Amino acid sequence: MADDNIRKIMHVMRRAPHGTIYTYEGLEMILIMAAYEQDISVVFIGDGVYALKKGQDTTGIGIKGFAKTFMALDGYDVEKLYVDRVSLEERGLTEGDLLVDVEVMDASEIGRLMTEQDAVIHH
Amino acid sequence: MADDNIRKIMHVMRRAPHGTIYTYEGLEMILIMAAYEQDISVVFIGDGVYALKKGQDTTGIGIKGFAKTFMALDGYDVEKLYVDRVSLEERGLTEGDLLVDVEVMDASEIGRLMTEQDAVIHH
Amino acid sequence: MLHTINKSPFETSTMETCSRFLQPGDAVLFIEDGVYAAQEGNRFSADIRSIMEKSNVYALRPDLEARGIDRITEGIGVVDYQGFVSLVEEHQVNSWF
Amino acid sequence: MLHTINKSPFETSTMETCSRFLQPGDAVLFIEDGVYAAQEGNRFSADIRSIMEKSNVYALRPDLEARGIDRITEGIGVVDYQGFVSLVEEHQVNSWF
Amino acid sequence: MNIGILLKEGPYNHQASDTAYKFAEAAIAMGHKVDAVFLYNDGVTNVTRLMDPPQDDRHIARRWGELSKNHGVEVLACIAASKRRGISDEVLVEGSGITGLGTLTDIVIRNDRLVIFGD
Amino acid sequence: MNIGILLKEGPYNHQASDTAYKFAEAAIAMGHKVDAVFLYNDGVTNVTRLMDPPQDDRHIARRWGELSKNHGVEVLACIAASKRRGISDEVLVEGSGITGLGTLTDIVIRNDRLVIFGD
Repeated sequence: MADDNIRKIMHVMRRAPHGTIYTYEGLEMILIMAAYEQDISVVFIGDGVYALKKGQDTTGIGIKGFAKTFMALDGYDVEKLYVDRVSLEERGLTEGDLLVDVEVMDASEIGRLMTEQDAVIHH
Repeated sequence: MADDNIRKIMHVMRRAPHGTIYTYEGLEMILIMAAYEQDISVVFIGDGVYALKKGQDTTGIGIKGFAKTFMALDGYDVEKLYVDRVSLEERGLTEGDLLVDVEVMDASEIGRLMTEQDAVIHH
Repeated sequence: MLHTINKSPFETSTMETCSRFLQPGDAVLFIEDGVYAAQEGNRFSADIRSIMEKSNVYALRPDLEARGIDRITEGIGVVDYQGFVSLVEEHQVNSWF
Repeated sequence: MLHTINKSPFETSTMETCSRFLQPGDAVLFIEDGVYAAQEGNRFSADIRSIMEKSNVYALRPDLEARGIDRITEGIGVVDYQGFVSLVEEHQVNSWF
Repeated sequence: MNIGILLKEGPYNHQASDTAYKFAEAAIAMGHKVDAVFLYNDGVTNVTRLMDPPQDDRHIARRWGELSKNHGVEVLACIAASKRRGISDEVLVEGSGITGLGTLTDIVIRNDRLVIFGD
Repeated sequence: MNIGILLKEGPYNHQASDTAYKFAEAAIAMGHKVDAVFLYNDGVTNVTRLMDPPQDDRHIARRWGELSKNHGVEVLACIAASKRRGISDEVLVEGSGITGLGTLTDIVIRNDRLVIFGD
């Protein structure tokens, strides 16, 4: 490893936002690990892609929204954001529906990246 | 209603046993409501049918088994046990695989029974 | 009977299972992550339309808004929490998770 | 890489999703409610066989026993908790819920 | 209409608790009686006064306690489910209590509807 | 092999806690080092000493505490997740502690594997 204290850690967002807290607490984990200067990537698979959907307004459900935090990841040097192509397409979404710039990738390529990680954490 | 203190309460077992506690705590609820002499029915839908599978031995996972409690329901006058036919068949199971005598029913018929209840509780 | 569904049809079989038990006159209300079913043009639009042949179908507005779902399959009614309560006035409730 | 799957394929899309990401040499271990996938003759037998073309597939014995699953799809390895640990020695882990 | 609510999941981790609260609020605003909120499974953890969420977030336990105080809603955790999860009189928020499943049966008997929130 | 464990669900309600424990036990029996069990999401509720399950059932919090004492496994709950759910020093079982997500990062750094249990 290049640096003894840097690990490749992939965070996999798998759940829709708001119905459960996993995406939000996953984001809190990502921010801390980024502050510890780990080599972070974030992958959106299945309903996880909905976390990036534009136009979320959580006022009505009384839960604090966090979609904008994804836009701030850049400032924490978390720049590797990957979206699974099939997950996006089968939900009738396109890149234009998403809040942030991501790389849309095939599952086989994401699967290959997974094998290169020191840890893979699903949220 | 025939008796002012008797309600028709349907308990719907929907989850596989052991992976979560819902089936077990559902059973605890059924036993108490039966002791309060309510008009109880228990329906097994989806992975809920696995709760009745013969030959469960939970020694290895270190969780107390409860499959036999279904066999004791009879003693609490809980006799209306219904299994959704499609759920059973698509899991490759037959009535012979189940611990207790149940009535295998079509979804439309179970759906009709649901509409007759004072309360329907999914576990 | 009012069936509430709070799970995304993409991730669990809850909606599919529930739909087999619907009776004429039953209503369906999508809440929480269930509202993704109501999004226009997704691969469940046909299932939703087939449910609508039997039942009135609703989706909870605050949950739609929270998830940024603006285009809804035609024919789905949109209700707020008070509309949810009104549906509960009209029907017994069957909550599917 | 060792992929663990703890969800029944009948109720969630977890197994189906995971299978799209498998790489040659990856292994799959079914645990908890995931072990229902391993039952012989259910409607996922074909999916399991297609996963086995790429990957070694295992199921956790104590979870099979807890659920009364005695007939397993041919070719699936059965391991106990120590076998689970051995698989973790051989592979990095990717736990799918 | 008299309404009983059964809440089967814990706070923050699942939206169920929020939806149950919003539903109860709306029902009360429309003049219905929300008789009780019965907490089962992980739902019992809704009423620990030890929860301490961020300042700008809702305090779910306190919110249930206030609903109880302001609108006479009984907020009751199942005792067996509570014991498994470390919920006891020692940690209960004001306005909540612990009781048995017999009480849930009574709630079903005395209300027109049982509305259930879970995950 | 040095192993870190991340546990994302609470006790009793989800098997995740039991599987994590059985896995840790097996790894230790095979001579591996289980460095830490980090509790996140509802997982933080694994270590409340107030849980009081039926006599013939496992006591999950105490079991984690003993694993810590007997085998030097750190059992640590995330502080932010704990605060939301009412887990504080006041209720911690002996052998467990509360810490930040930085510690989880350290656990990833210093171990060969991070094995995750959830639902």
